[in-house]
Amino acid sequence: MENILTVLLFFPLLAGLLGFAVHKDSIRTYGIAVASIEFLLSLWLWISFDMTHAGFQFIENIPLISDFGISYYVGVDGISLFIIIMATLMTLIGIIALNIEKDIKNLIITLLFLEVAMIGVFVSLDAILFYLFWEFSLVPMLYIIGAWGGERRLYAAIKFFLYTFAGSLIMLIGMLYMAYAYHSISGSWSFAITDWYALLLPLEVEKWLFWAFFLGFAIKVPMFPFHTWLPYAHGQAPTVGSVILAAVLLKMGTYGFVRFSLPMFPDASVMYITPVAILAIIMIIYTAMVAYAQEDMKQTIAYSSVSHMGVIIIGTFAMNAEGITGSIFLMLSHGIVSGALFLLVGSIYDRRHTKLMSEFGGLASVMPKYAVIYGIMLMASVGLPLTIGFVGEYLALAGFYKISPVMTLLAGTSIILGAVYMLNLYKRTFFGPVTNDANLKLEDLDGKEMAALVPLVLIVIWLGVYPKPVLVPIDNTVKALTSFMHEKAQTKEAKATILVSKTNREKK
Amino acid sequence: MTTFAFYFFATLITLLFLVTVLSRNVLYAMTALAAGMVLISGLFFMLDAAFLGAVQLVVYVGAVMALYSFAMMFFDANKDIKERNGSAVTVFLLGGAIAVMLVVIFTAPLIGQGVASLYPPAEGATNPQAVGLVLFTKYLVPFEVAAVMLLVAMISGIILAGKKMDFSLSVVEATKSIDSKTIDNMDNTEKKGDK
Amino acid sequence: MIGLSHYLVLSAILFSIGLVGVLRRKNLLMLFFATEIMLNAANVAFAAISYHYNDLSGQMFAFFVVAVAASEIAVGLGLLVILYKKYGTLDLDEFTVMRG
Amino acid sequence: MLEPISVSLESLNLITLSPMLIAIGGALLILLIDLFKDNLDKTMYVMLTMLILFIDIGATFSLNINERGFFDLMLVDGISVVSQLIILVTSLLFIPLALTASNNRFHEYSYPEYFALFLFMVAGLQFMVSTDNLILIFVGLETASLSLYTLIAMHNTKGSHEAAIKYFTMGAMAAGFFLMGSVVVYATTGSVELYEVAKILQSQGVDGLSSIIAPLGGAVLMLVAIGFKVSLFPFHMWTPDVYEGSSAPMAGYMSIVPKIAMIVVAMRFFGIYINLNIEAVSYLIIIVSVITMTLSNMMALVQKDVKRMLAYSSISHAGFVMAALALGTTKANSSIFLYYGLFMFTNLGAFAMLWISRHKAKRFHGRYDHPYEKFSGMISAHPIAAVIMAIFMLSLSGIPPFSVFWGKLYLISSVVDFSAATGESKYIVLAIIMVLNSAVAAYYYLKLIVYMFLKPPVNELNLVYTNKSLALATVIGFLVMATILSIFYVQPLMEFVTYLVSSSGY
Amino acid sequence: MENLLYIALFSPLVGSLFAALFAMSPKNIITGIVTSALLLISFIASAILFEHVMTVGAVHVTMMDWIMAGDMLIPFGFLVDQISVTMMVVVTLVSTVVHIYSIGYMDHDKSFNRFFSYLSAFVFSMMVLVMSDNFLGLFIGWEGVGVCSWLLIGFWYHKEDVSRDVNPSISPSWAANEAFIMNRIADLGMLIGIFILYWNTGSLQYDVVFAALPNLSDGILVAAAIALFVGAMGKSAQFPLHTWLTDAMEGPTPVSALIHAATMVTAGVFLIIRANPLYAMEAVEWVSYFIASLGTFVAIFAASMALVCRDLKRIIAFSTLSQLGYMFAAAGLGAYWIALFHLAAHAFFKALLFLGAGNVMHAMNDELDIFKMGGLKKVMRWTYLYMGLASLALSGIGIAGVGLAGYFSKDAIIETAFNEQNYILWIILIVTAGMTAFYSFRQVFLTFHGSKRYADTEIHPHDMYKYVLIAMSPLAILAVIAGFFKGWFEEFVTVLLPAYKMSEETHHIAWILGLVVIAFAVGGIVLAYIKYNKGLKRNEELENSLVYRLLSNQYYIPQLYDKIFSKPYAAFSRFSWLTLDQKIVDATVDGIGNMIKTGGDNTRKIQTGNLSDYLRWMARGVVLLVIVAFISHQLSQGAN
Repeated sequence: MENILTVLLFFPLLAGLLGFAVHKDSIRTYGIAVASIEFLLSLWLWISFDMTHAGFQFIENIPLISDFGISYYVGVDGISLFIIIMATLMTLIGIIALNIEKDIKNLIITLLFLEVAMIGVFVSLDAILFYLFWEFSLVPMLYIIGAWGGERRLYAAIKFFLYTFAGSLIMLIGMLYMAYAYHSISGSWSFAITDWYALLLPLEVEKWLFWAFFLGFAIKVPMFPFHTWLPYAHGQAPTVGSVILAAVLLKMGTYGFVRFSLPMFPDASVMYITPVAILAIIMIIYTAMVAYAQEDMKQTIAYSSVSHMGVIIIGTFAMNAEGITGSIFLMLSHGIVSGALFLLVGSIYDRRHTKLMSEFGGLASVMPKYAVIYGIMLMASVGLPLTIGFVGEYLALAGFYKISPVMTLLAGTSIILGAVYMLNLYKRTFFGPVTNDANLKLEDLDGKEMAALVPLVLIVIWLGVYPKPVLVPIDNTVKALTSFMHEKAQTKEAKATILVSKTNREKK
Repeated sequence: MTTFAFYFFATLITLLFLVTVLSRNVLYAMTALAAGMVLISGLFFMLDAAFLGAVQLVVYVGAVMALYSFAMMFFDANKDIKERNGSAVTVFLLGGAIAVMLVVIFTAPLIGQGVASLYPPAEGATNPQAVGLVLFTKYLVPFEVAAVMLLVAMISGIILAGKKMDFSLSVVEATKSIDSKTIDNMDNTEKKGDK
Repeated sequence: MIGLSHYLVLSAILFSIGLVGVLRRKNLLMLFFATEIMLNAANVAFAAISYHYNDLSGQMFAFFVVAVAASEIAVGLGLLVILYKKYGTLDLDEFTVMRG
Repeated sequence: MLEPISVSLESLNLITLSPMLIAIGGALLILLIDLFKDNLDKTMYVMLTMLILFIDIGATFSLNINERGFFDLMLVDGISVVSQLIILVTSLLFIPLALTASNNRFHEYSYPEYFALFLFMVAGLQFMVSTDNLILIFVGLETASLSLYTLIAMHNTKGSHEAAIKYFTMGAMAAGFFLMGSVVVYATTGSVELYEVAKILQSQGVDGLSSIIAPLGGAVLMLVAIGFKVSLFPFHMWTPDVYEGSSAPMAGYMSIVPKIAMIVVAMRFFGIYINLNIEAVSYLIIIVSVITMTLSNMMALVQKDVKRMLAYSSISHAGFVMAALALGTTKANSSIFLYYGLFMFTNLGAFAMLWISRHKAKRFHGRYDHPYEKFSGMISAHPIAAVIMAIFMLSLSGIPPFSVFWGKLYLISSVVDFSAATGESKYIVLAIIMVLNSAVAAYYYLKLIVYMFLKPPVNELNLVYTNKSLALATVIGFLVMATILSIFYVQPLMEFVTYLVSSSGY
Repeated sequence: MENLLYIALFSPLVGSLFAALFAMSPKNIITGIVTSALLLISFIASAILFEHVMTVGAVHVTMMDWIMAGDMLIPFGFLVDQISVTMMVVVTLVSTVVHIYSIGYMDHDKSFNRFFSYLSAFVFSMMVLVMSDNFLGLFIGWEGVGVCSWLLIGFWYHKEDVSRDVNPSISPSWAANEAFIMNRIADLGMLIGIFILYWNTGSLQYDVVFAALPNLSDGILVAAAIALFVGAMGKSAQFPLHTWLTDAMEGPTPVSALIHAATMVTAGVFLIIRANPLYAMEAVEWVSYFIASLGTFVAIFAASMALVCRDLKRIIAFSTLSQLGYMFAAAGLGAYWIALFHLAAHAFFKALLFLGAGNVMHAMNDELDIFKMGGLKKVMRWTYLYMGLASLALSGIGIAGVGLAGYFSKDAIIETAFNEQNYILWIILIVTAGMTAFYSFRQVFLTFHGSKRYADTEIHPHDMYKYVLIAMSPLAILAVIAGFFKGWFEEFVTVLLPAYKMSEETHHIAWILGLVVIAFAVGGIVLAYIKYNKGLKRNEELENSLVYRLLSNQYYIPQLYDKIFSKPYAAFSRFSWLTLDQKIVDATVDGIGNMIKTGGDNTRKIQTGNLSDYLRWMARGVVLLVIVAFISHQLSQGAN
C-alpha cells in the first residue's frame, strides 16, 4: 500500500463526516472503532516502514497549486513515524477514557477532525500543507476547550487560539521568504521541505529566518516566556483535550524545530544555541518551581509539561545524534506520560469535581489501583530508568553536555525539581490519612479507565526497558540529519559543533 | 480689461459663495449660490468656453436652482435654521490648510509646460462646434453614460420621493416590549399573506 | 496679465470655500449647496487649463461635471425628501443613530 | 467650413463596449417590461437579471485582452477583464439573495426598478474599470454611486436612509476631491488620459522637490477619492454606518464590488507613480493602509453587532489589499485580484448568513439587527447554520484551507518577495504588521464562533431563519463549497489572474 | 554460569512480581514464603557464582541492547567479578534473612503482600546495581533502589505529618520524599559524571572506560571523579546530604536493616570501589584524599549525634552513617579491598543490630525511646544476645587476631590511616571508635539492663517468633566469624582491586595500634556501663547544655535546611507563580490584548455617527495625507 499516508490522513476525516449520520447513543463505540482502525493503520505503517532507510518513505507528491509550488507532498521518516503512532494512540486512548455525556457526538467528531490535523502536521513535507494542518489543528482544540472546559474555558480557549495563531503567522512569513529564496535561486516556486533543505542561504538571512520560525514553534512548545497560554488551556480543558494537547499538540513545536530549523538553518541554529538554551533552562527551572507552587493537580502537570518541553528543546539543540534522538524520544515519552497523568487527574476530577490537592490526601488507601498507576506514571515523569521517561531525558541531557557542561548541569536540575513537585503532589494527594470524608467512598478505577491506562503503563515500561525498536529508526534518521547539517553548515563553528556520528563518518 | 474682469468676477464669486456658505438664511444662501453660478459662466466666456458657459447658465441657474427652490419650499426651510457649530475654528483651519495646500500645488511649476495639445479646437470652428466635434467622437461614450446617469438620477428621484416609500416592508416598528411569540406571529402572518 | 495660475488659485479658494461650507453646514440642503461650489470650483480650473493648453478635454470634463452635478442633485434631493418625511428635519445632527 | 468626420466602424472596436451595453440594455429591458406589465413577481426579475449578468460574463470572457476601442477611450486589458469578472460573479451571487422566503419581506425587491438600477450600477462600474480616461472613470463612478445610494435607501428603514445620506454626502465630497485631483493631473500634463499622463511624466521627469509637488499633490487628492471608495482611514467612516444601515447582502456586495472597481482605478493611477519610482507614493499608500488595517481591526474588536464587525473587518481587508497595491509588482497586483476573487465567496457568504436571519423587528437589541447575543448557542438550535457561519469566520480570519487564506498567503508572499528582491527590510516589517493584524482580526471572528459554539443560548427569543428559502440555501451552499474547496481551484484561478494581470503589464 | 547469573538476578524480580499480584488482596503468607524462597535461590546462585569466580574467573554476559543513539550503545550487560560477586552474596544473604524476618515482623500488617513486593523489587534493583557492566546500568539500579527505598520508607504512608518536635522525621511519606529528593540531587552529579566519561571515552562500559582513563587530561579526570563522588555522597548519605538517612528510619525496621544499613547505603562505597581505577589515578589524588577526609569527618560527626540520641533506630542509623564514613575513609586512602571488607562485615552486624531493634520495637509496641525501655534482657534473651554480639562487633572488640568482625575490618581502616601517615585522620578515627563503643553499649544497657521503665504502661514485651530468631542466626554467626576470613578475602578480591599492604613500620607496630583501638573501644564500653548499667539517671543540667542540645538536634541541620532550602524554595515558587508568572509574564500578554481593546474603544469614539464629524475627518485626512506624503517624500529622498 503505497498511499498508506493518504489513507491514514483522510480516514478520520471521512469517518468524522460520516459520524454526523451516526446516532448519538452509538457514537462512542463508533469513535472507538474508528480510532482503533486508525491506530492499527498507523501500526501497519510502522510494520511496513523500512527501518534501515534514513530518508522519507511512503512519499506522495501531487501538485496542488503548481504555479506557487504548493503540493500535496507527504512522507514519513524515523522522526515523524512514531509521533504519528503516538497521535493515533492517544486519540484512541482519549476516546476510550471519554467521560463526557454532553454533546458527545460533536466531541467525537471534533476529535476525529483533530486527529486529521495532527497526523497532517507530521506527515506534511510541504511547508504550506504543514502550515495548513498546523493552523487547522487550533480549531477543533478551540472547540474542545471552549465547549467542554471548566469555568474560564472561553478565556483559555481564545487565549490558546490567538497566541498560537499570532506566532505561527510570523512563521508563515519565514516560510514565504524561504519559498522566495528558493525561487530566486532555482527559478521555480516550491514549498517542498526537501527542496528547501538543499538551499544554502546567506548567513544574515538564515539568522532572521531562524527567529521567524522560532517564534512560531516557541509559542507552540510553549517556551518561556510564551508559555502562559498553556496553564489556562490545560486548566480549563476537559480531560481528553488536555491529553491530546499535552501529548501531541505541544510536540508540533518541537517537531518543527527538528523538521525545519535544524536542517534549514544549521548555522543559525548553532549560533543561537546559547540564547535558546538559556530560555530552555529558565523554562525548566522556573516552570518547575511554578509547578511546585500549584494548588491544582492539573496545573502542576501542565507546568511540568512546560518544564519537560525545556529538556526536549535542550536535546534538540545538542547538535548531535544523541541529543536529537533523545529529544525525539522524549517527545514520545512525554506525550504518553503526560497524557496518562492528565487522564488520571481527569478520573479523580470526574469523581470529586475538584482537582485541588488540598481536597485530597490518603487516596492511596482508598484507590490503590489508581495510586499504583499514578505512581508509575509519576516515576516515568521524573525519569526513572527502565521507564520510558528516562531514555529520552538521559539522551537529551547527554547530548547537550557536548555543547555546554554548565548548562547541562542547570538543565539537569530538571530531574531534581521534577521529583520535588511530583513527589509533593503525590504526597499531598495520595499519602497521609484520609482527611476528607468525601474521599472515603471513592471508587477505584473502573474498566473503561483501566482499558485506557493499562496500555499506557505497558508502553511506559516496555519502551523503558526495550526502546530499541523505536530508537533505531529515529536514530538512523537523526544520524543522517546531523551529517546533512554538518555538510551544509557554512561557518567553521557550526561545522565544529554539529557532530557526525561514527557510523556516518565511516560511510563516507 | 481681462485683468479687471477677472478680478471683478473673482471677488464677486468669492464673496457670493462666502455668503452661501456662511449665511443662516437658506434663501440668501441659495440666491447667492445662483448669482455665483451666473458669474462663473462669465469666467467661462472669458476662457473661450462659450458653450460651457451656456450650459452652466442653463443647467445650473435654470434646472438646479429651480430644483432647489422647489425643495426649499417642500422642506419649509425659508426660515433661519439654527445650526450648532461647535468647532468653527477647526473647520476654518481645515479649510484654510487645504486652501494653502491647493494653492501650493497650483503655483508649483507645472511640468507640462509646452505640452502639445491633444484635442485642440478644430480650425475655424466656433466653440460649440469644436466641443461638439470632440464630444460626439471621442467622448461619445461618456456622453451616453451620462445619459444613463441622468436616467438613473431620474429613476432614483422618482422612487425616493414616491409614495411607495412612505411605508416600509422591511421593518416592523416595534416600540413596545415584545415577546417572541408575537414576533413569530408577525413573521408568519406575513408569510401567509404572501400566499 | 491674468495667467493660468490666477484661475487655479481662484479655483482653489472657491473649492476651499465649498469645503468649509461642507464642513460647517448642519442643514443638509445647505450642505448640498456647498458641494455644488466644490464642483464649480473644479470646473473653473478645467476651463482655465483647457484654455491654457488650447485643449478641449478640460471643457469636456467640465461639461460632464455639470451633468454629474445635476444628477447628484436629483438623487440628493430625493434622499432629502424621504428623510424629511421620516424624520421631519434636515438637521444632520439628528441622524446619529448609527455610530461607534 | 468643417470637414465631415469619417470614422470606420472597425476602428471603433465596438466589441469593447459589449459587456456594458448588455448590462444597460438589460436594465432598459427591465424598465420596459415594468412599463408594460405591472405586478410581476420579483422572481421573474431576479432570473432575468441573472440571465443578463450571465450573458454579460460571456461577453466579458470573449473580450480580447489589451485592446483599445472607441478612439482609445476604452481600454480592455487584463485587470479590466479580471475585475469585471469579479464584479459580475459577485453580482450573480448577490442577486438571488433577493429570493427570500416570502415575497414582500423586504422593500427594495418590490420595485422592478431595483434590478434596473442594479444593472446600471454594474454597467457604471464596468465602464470605470475599462478605461483610463479620467472623464469616463468619473462618469462611470458617479453612475454606479448614484445607483448604489438609491439601492441602499430602497431598503427603506430609518437606518438605510441615514446610511444613504451619509454615503451620499461623503461621496459628493470625495467626488470633489476626485475632480481636484484630476485638475492637478490635467494641469500638470495637459491630459486626462492616464496613458498620456504616464508618457508625459516619463518624458519630462520628476526630479527635485519643485517638480514633484504637483504630481504628489495630485496623488494625495486622488487618494482621498480612492480612499473613500475603498474605505481607507480616515475616509472610511461611512463604511460601518452604511453597512449597518443597508441590507446585509448589499453590505456584503459593497465590501467587494465598488472596492475592486476603485482598486483597478488606483492601480492604473498609482501605477504611473510606481513605474516612475516615486517612492513617496508607495510609502504614502502603505502608511495609510497600515493605519487603516490596524485601527479598523481595533474598532472591530469592540463591536457588539456582527454586521458592524464585518463592516470594520472589510475595512481592514481593504487596508490589507492596498498595502500590496503600493508594491506595483505583477505578483502583488495579481494577488489583489486573487484575494478579492477568494474573499468574495466568504464575505458574501457571511453577510448572506446574516441575511437569512434578518427579522423585521429588532428582537435582540434596540439598535442592532445582528448583535452577538443573537447567535449565542446557535450550535444546538441550528447546527448546520452554525457550522457554515463558523467556516466563513474561520476563512475570514485566514485559517487554512479556507479560501481567504490562499489570498492572504499570496498577498503576503508578494510583500515578502518584494522585500527580498529589493533588499528592503522595511517591507518585512510591513508583512509582520499585516500578519499581526490578522491575528488581532482573528479575535473578533473568533468571538462569533465563541458565541455560536461555546455559549449557552441566553435569549428566549430563539433565532429563527425566517428568510431561509431554497434559493438562499443554494447560494449559501455554493459559497460554502467555494470557501471550503478553494484549494482545488486556487491554481487555475491564480494562473488565470496572473496571466491577465501580467499580460497587460501590471 | 550465565543461567546462574540470570537466576541470581531475576529471581528477586520474579518474587516481587509474584507478590505484586496479591498487592491489593489481604495478607497472604504465601507471598512471604515465595519471595523468601526465591531470594534463597538467588543467594545460592550467588554463592555458586562466588565459587566460580574464585576458581575460574569473572562471568560477563550481555543480555540485550538497551539504549542506542548516535555513538552511544548501552546494553544490558552483566559482569560478575570479584567485587560484584562479593556484593551479590552479601546482598542476597542479608536480604534472605530480612525476608524471613519480615514474615514475622510484618505479621499483623495489612499490606503484608505489598511489602514483600517492594522488598524483592529492591533486591532486584540492588542486584542490577552491583552486577551491571556499565555505568548506566549501575545507574538503573541506583535509581531503582532509590525508588524502592522511597516506597519502603513511605510504606506506612497513611501516617499524617506532625511537627518536627514530635517526630524529627515528620512523617513516613515526608521522609520518603526527602530521601528521594536528596538522592536525586546526588544523582544529577552522577549523571554528569556519566556524561563526562561518555564524551571523553566514547563508552560507558567499565572496561572500555577504565582502559581509556590514562589518555584523559587531568581536568577531566578530576571532574569525573568529583561528579561520581557527588553521586556516591547522596546514596551513602555523606555530609551534607546525610539528613535523609536518619529520617528514613520511618520505614519498617526490616527495611532499615536491609536498605539503610546493609545494602543500599553502601552503594556509594561500592561505586568508589568499582571506579577504583579512576580514583587511583594520580591526577585525582586530592579528590581521593578529600573523600577520605570527608569520610572521617562523617564518622565522628555521626557518632557525636548518636551519643545523645534517644531513638533506638536512629542510634543505629547514626552508627551506620559513621561506619560509612569509615568505609569512605578506607576507599579514599586507596585501601579499596579493606573498604569492601568493612562493607561486607558491617552489613552483617548492622543488619543484625537493626533486626534486633525490630524485635525490641515489636515487643514494645513500636516504642522507640530507649529512655522508656530497660530491663528487657530477661524477656528477650535471644534478642539481647544478638544485639550484644552485634554491638561488640560494631565496637571492634577483639585482641591479638581474635575478635568479632568489626575488629578486623574497622581496625584495618584505622591502621590504614596510620599507615598513610595521616595522623589527624587516625586520631579522629580512633576517637570515633571509642564513641562507637560508648553509644552502642549505651543503647544496649538502656534497653536491656536496669529497671523496667515501661512498667507503668500496658506493654507486655515478649520475644520474637522462634523461626525469626533462627533466621537471624546466620547474621549473628557471620558477625562473629566474618573477620577470620580477612586474609582469604584479601587474596580473593585483590585479583581485581589494587592490593593494599601495610608498610613494614606499620606492620611492626600493628599490635600497638590495635591495642590503642581496643583501649578506646573498651573504654567506651566501660563508660557506658558505669553510666547506664544501673538504669537511667537523667541529668537535667547536661541535657540543657548547649552541646547536648546541639547534638540531639543533629546540629540543627534539618532545621537549617528547612530554613535555607525548603522554605525559600516554596516561597520563591509561590512568588514565581503568583508574581512573576501571573503578574508579569501573563499580565504582559493580557496587557497587550487589553491595550488593543482599549485602543479600539478609544478609536471607536471618532465614529460619532455625526455626518459633520465624518466630513471633518475626511478633511483632516487630506491634511494628514499631505503631511504623510511630505514625510514619505523626505524619507524616500533620504533613502536614495
